[in-house]
Amino acid sequence: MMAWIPQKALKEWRRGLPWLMRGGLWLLFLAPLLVQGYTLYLATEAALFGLAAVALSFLLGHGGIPSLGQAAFLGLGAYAVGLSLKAGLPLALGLLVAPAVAALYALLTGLLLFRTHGIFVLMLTLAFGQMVYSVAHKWNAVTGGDDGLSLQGTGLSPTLLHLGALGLLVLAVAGLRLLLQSPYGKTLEAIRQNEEKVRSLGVPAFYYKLWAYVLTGALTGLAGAGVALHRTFVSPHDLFWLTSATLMVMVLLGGSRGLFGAAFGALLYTFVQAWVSSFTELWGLFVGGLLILTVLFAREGLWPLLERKLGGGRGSA
Amino acid sequence: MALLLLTQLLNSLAFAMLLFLLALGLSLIFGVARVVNLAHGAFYMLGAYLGLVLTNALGNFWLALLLVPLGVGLLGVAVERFLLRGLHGRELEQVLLTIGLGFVIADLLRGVFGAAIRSVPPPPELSGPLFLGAFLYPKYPLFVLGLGVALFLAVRLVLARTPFGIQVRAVTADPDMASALAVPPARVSLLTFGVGTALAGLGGVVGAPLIALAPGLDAQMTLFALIVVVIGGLGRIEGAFWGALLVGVVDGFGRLFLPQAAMFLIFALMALVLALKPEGLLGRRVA
Amino acid sequence: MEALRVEKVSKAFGGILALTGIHLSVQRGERRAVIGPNGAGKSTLFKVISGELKPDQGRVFLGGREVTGLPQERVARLGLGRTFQRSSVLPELAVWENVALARQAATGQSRVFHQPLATDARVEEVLEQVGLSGRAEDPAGALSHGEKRQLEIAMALVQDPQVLLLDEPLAGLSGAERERIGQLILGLDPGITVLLVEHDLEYALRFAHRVTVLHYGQVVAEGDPEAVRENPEVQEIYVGSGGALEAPPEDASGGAGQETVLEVEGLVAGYGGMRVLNGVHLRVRRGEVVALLGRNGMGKTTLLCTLMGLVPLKGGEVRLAGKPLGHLAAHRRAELGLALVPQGRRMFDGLNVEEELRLAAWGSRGPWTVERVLEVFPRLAERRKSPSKALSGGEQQMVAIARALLRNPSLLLMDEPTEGLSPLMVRQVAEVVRTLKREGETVLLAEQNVQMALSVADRVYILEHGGIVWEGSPWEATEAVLHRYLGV
Amino acid sequence: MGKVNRRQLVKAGLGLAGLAVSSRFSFAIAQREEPIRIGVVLSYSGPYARLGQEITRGMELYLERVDYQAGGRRIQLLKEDEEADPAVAVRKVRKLVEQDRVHLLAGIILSSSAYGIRDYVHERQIPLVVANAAANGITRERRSPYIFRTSISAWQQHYPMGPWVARNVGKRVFLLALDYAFGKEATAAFKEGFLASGGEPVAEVYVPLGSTDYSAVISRIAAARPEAVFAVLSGSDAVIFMRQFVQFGLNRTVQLAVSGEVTDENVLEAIGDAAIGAKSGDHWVYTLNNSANREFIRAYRQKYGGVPNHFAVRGYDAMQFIVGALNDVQGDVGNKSRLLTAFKNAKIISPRGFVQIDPETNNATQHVYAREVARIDGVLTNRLIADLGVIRDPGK
Repeated sequence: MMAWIPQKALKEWRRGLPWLMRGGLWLLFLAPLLVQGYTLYLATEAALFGLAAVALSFLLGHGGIPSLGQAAFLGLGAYAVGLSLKAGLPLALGLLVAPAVAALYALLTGLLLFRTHGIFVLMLTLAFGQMVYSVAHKWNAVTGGDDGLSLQGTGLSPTLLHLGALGLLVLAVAGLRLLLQSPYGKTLEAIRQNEEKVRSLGVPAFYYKLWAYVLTGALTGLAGAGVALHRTFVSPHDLFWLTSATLMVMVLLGGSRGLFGAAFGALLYTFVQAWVSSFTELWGLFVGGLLILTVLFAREGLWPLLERKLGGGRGSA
Repeated sequence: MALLLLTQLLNSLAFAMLLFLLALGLSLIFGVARVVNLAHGAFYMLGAYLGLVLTNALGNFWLALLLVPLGVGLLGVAVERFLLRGLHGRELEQVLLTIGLGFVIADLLRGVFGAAIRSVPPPPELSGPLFLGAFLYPKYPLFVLGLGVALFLAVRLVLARTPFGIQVRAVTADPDMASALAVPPARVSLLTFGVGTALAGLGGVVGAPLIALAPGLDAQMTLFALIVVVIGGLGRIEGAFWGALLVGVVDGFGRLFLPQAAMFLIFALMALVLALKPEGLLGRRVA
Repeated sequence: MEALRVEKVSKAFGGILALTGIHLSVQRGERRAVIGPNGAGKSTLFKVISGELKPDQGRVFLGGREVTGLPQERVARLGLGRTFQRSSVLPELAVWENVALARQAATGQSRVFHQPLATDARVEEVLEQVGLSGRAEDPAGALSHGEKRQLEIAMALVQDPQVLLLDEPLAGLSGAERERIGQLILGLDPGITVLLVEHDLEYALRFAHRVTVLHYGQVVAEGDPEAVRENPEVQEIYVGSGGALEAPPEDASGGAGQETVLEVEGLVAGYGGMRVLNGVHLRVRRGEVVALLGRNGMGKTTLLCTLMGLVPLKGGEVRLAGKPLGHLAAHRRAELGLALVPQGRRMFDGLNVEEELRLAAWGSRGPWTVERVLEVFPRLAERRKSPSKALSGGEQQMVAIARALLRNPSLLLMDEPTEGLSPLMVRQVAEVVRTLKREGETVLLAEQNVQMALSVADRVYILEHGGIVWEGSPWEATEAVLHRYLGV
Repeated sequence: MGKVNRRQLVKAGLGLAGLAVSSRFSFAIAQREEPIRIGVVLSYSGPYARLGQEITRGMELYLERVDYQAGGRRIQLLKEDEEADPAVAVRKVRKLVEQDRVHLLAGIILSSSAYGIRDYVHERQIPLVVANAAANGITRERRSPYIFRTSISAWQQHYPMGPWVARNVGKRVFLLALDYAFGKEATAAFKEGFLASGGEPVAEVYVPLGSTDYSAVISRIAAARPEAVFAVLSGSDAVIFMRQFVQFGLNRTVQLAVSGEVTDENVLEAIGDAAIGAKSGDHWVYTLNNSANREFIRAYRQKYGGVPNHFAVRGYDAMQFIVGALNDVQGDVGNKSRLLTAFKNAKIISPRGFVQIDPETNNATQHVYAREVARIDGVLTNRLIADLGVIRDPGK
């Protein structure tokens, strides 16, 4: 299907794909046959958040750029598709507009963002993210403010949405893993390891980071569009920084390197969270506790741990 | 109109001083312990609820004002000692840990105190308005204003004159060299974390009567404090002070003239500062 | 054809002038060594040329094209290759990936997205040339220190630079590695213009066509290696000034008692995987001034920092007044009576002179008080309210010494107190050390200004390649030093 | 990869399948006992947690009265947290419908949640009884035959206040509302009646939801010197506004004529005596002298202590409607059209007086009262000052 991908890369990708992931993938693709209704709904949600988490994992684990503002991309994508549909544009166009808007935002903020480094980047992404949140929240005329934006009549069946979301996720993971093998991806990893050195080799690190950020933005924006179609509703709450923190939890829980971990983390988190929040309204306690435990005791995340325990893939990272 | 502007200026300044209390703690902690404490707003909430409980139990706001920061500070010390120290030098992990901690504290508070809005009356002696001829203004914000300025001067004095203050500044500048001069950086860092969280707790006690106490305030306060230090410059108390004033005034007048866009104005201010001076208005360039 | 031209470049850091009006012209294909004592401005010069630092004044031309103020990645793309003082590789990538990345950065193929990073003939060739073919698949982080240097050189070479800057490529290497990498550099393609900063003067002089000598941020001599070697001014710079040797005292043990203050046995230390010190033995007795000599990069600073507890001890033992220090933290050592006058003085940003002194005096008891220190350093009394960072180099040094004295230490560790100071200031520092000696203080003095060190020392150690290679009295030391430093 | 891995794969697959089976299994058991499952979606966390709690209290209070029985079947409540987030509401509603197979839905604090779930509920044909969300649209342009509102619409609650305030409180009024749909609709409704009666708004200010500081607004009120302030605020916003209003001493010169939300008993508890004298319009008053109200207050006091409030009434009445309709159809929830007809024709004797569903809009037609904050029997609550009549939402 992707003729331009050299055979070697494809082989590499297959080799790196542990049985656990393959088994999981089959299950997820077959999910519409096995389960319906709410479970399928959650599975689709997990796939969409998986896409956003994978993008963050690419940015954080491989690009070394800590972002606590991913909710902005998600929200921009969601509003973009919602408003496009409201304006009567065809869905396909809306699905193009969403990542484009998120990428544009990434470009504009990135130009400011990468003037600083490290923890400052984290704080700035957070601040910019909250800025988008406050705009979405207050700009009633366009976003519907606190009342949100209802999407009507997208006519997408849950099965189609699920397969679409999952397909996107798989494409994103495959594409990003290939990208990480390419000179661009390796250079990005090199910048994370030693930016000064890479710059002294003649690489304009600023632009490499910027493009990684823009790419992440586009992917997350696409995920956001998916979430909007999936829920048929866009709420400014999704832009609040807790969503960014949640994505961070998903990534760290699964493991920030190798991208599989992030997808796994999103799946795990979505189901556990849905389950826990039926029992108690104190689920922040649960998310927070999980975050603390992960940081203290499972630095690599659960996916590498699982892989080692169960055998199979030889180091997917 | 002039009266309106004056009233709003005082309002803004009072809120600015509350922000200063928070930003000061955040800034001190970052300077010495190198931790961006995103649980800061949660410590604020903790202080506010403890203040409420103590004020009711002891029947004395002033005693609560004294005891609560102590308690919150002790908790801060414990957090530094048992959770953060093991992650020394790993900024990202520390930040994530404080995020988690913030969620946990906020949710525990909700579990214990419920989600109802609590409003704490100011102490009787500061209740109600002050009449200045035709001009009428509540006493409590004036108290907050005075407290903030006094604290700013006091902290400056402490940092400038006392051995502990000089040690704090030395550790901020060069922890290794400080330790070669017999200053124990770990202990200074621990104490500073305690002082920083105590300031957040104090902010909670002081802030509760000024603005109400409701779930979700923790994230809001953390964010405000963060914006203030980003604008003012991280790790400098002057930065926290002037940054808080700037944010307070922009927020206050923004609310007055463009209520819907107030928060957006603050972020725009921040983006502007960053574009022109990434290290903050009074910040030093960070390598 | 001029490959590199530096015109009237100046650069200051706070109150300290690192470069003042440097001129440099390097012809295509030339081998140029830039030498000079520590703090002379060599690294700053390299940073200015490579674009890492912007000069305050002056211009830099690369192959006739002005590159002043361009970001370093642009300068690199214009043909400037560079290795760093501390080896700097990409630890998580494979060795060949390091080189291939460098290659593609130079050929502009880094922006390829759709196919994996691949090796090519040139990459293989360079790996072969530097002798890393066998380790191509290993992650760079797993290489030994010497191999990392080789890799770094390979990364520079594969870019086919017009001009190559090598910043102390032999620093911190052991004998065999030194030999291997020395040969590698000597064997570089004669078409590449090479600038070398190296403290191993013998090697530098052997390598270079021409030599530039920097001192106090200025070019003090330039010429072919022989002329520079014979230049008395250069010899003076290296051996230093600061006063004549005193006549040997009647009693060879001097005024020093026999009580041992510091005892170091088999000390091993380094950074990360890099071993800088490999079994150092020395002792210091009460009331003695012991000089620790050695060229730069031989581990003097590492030794003093290890003694102070700022660099972890990896082996051996250190005893202060008979008490083993083990892995005590620096502040505990300070409480036990160690004080450090650090290299580079390390003033605290934001503190003024008085605060620096009060910080040090806090909790310390003994003859040295702030008042007394200010009597000894009247200049500091005048400037007590000035921010310490804004002081001149000499004044900062006074603060650093005063700070250490205020700890009332049983042993004072002084690390390069004359670095970057004018001859007048050097003499003042020497005078201070002599005063301390008269007061009965015990001092371990690491110095590259040999003359100054010898004029105050009771005993001398020479540190080379991570170990003590010579021990003796000051009046025997000059010859040993000249031989070891300059190969004279 | 080998045999072992395939076996593990199969195991994992079985596990997941097992999960799906077990949830259906539990469903099968449930059906034998045949309780009627009502999914309740309310905010139990976030800024509206107190509302969710009070509505739930009211619901349970009524269900206890009928012993959790309706139409001969047991009633089971399945509560889910709306988290004050419409996206969550959507997810929780789907969970209740698809996983827990509820027969009916009730609750919904936020109008945005109501809009968010509207299409889903409509398409799945699950009857929903809205017990709080007040946006007019829910029973106007976006109404659905499956959605009933037993609480009140923003228009209904605030329109009658306009003429009353103009006549009894003052003509120069400062309008203040939260910047979201409810605030805007409420203000628009008030203005409609107020302008028609010769009122003169001196300013109209909207503030963002969840403000921590109202001093800017209060400064403007002080500068504008109106006779009264009409405010539509809820939750923490109401508390903060009221407290600062008193702190600034404005209660000495300016009257308050506000939405019932602002002087809700929960809010009053937090404000204290400073609120005494504030007037408001609402569909329930503590001092309403009817037997249903007396019975409700007695039961509430007995079970929970303290003063009830209009949220508890809304929960109580939502269940009263549901139980009434279920009784009408003898518990046959499978017959949707009968059930919907029963809802449309429902009339109840509520603590707030006589309430009936308007079959055209599915919205409750009811009395609206003018009230005043007072201390009664030692507790802070509202007392009745005027009955503004029976109000029906026009439905467009």
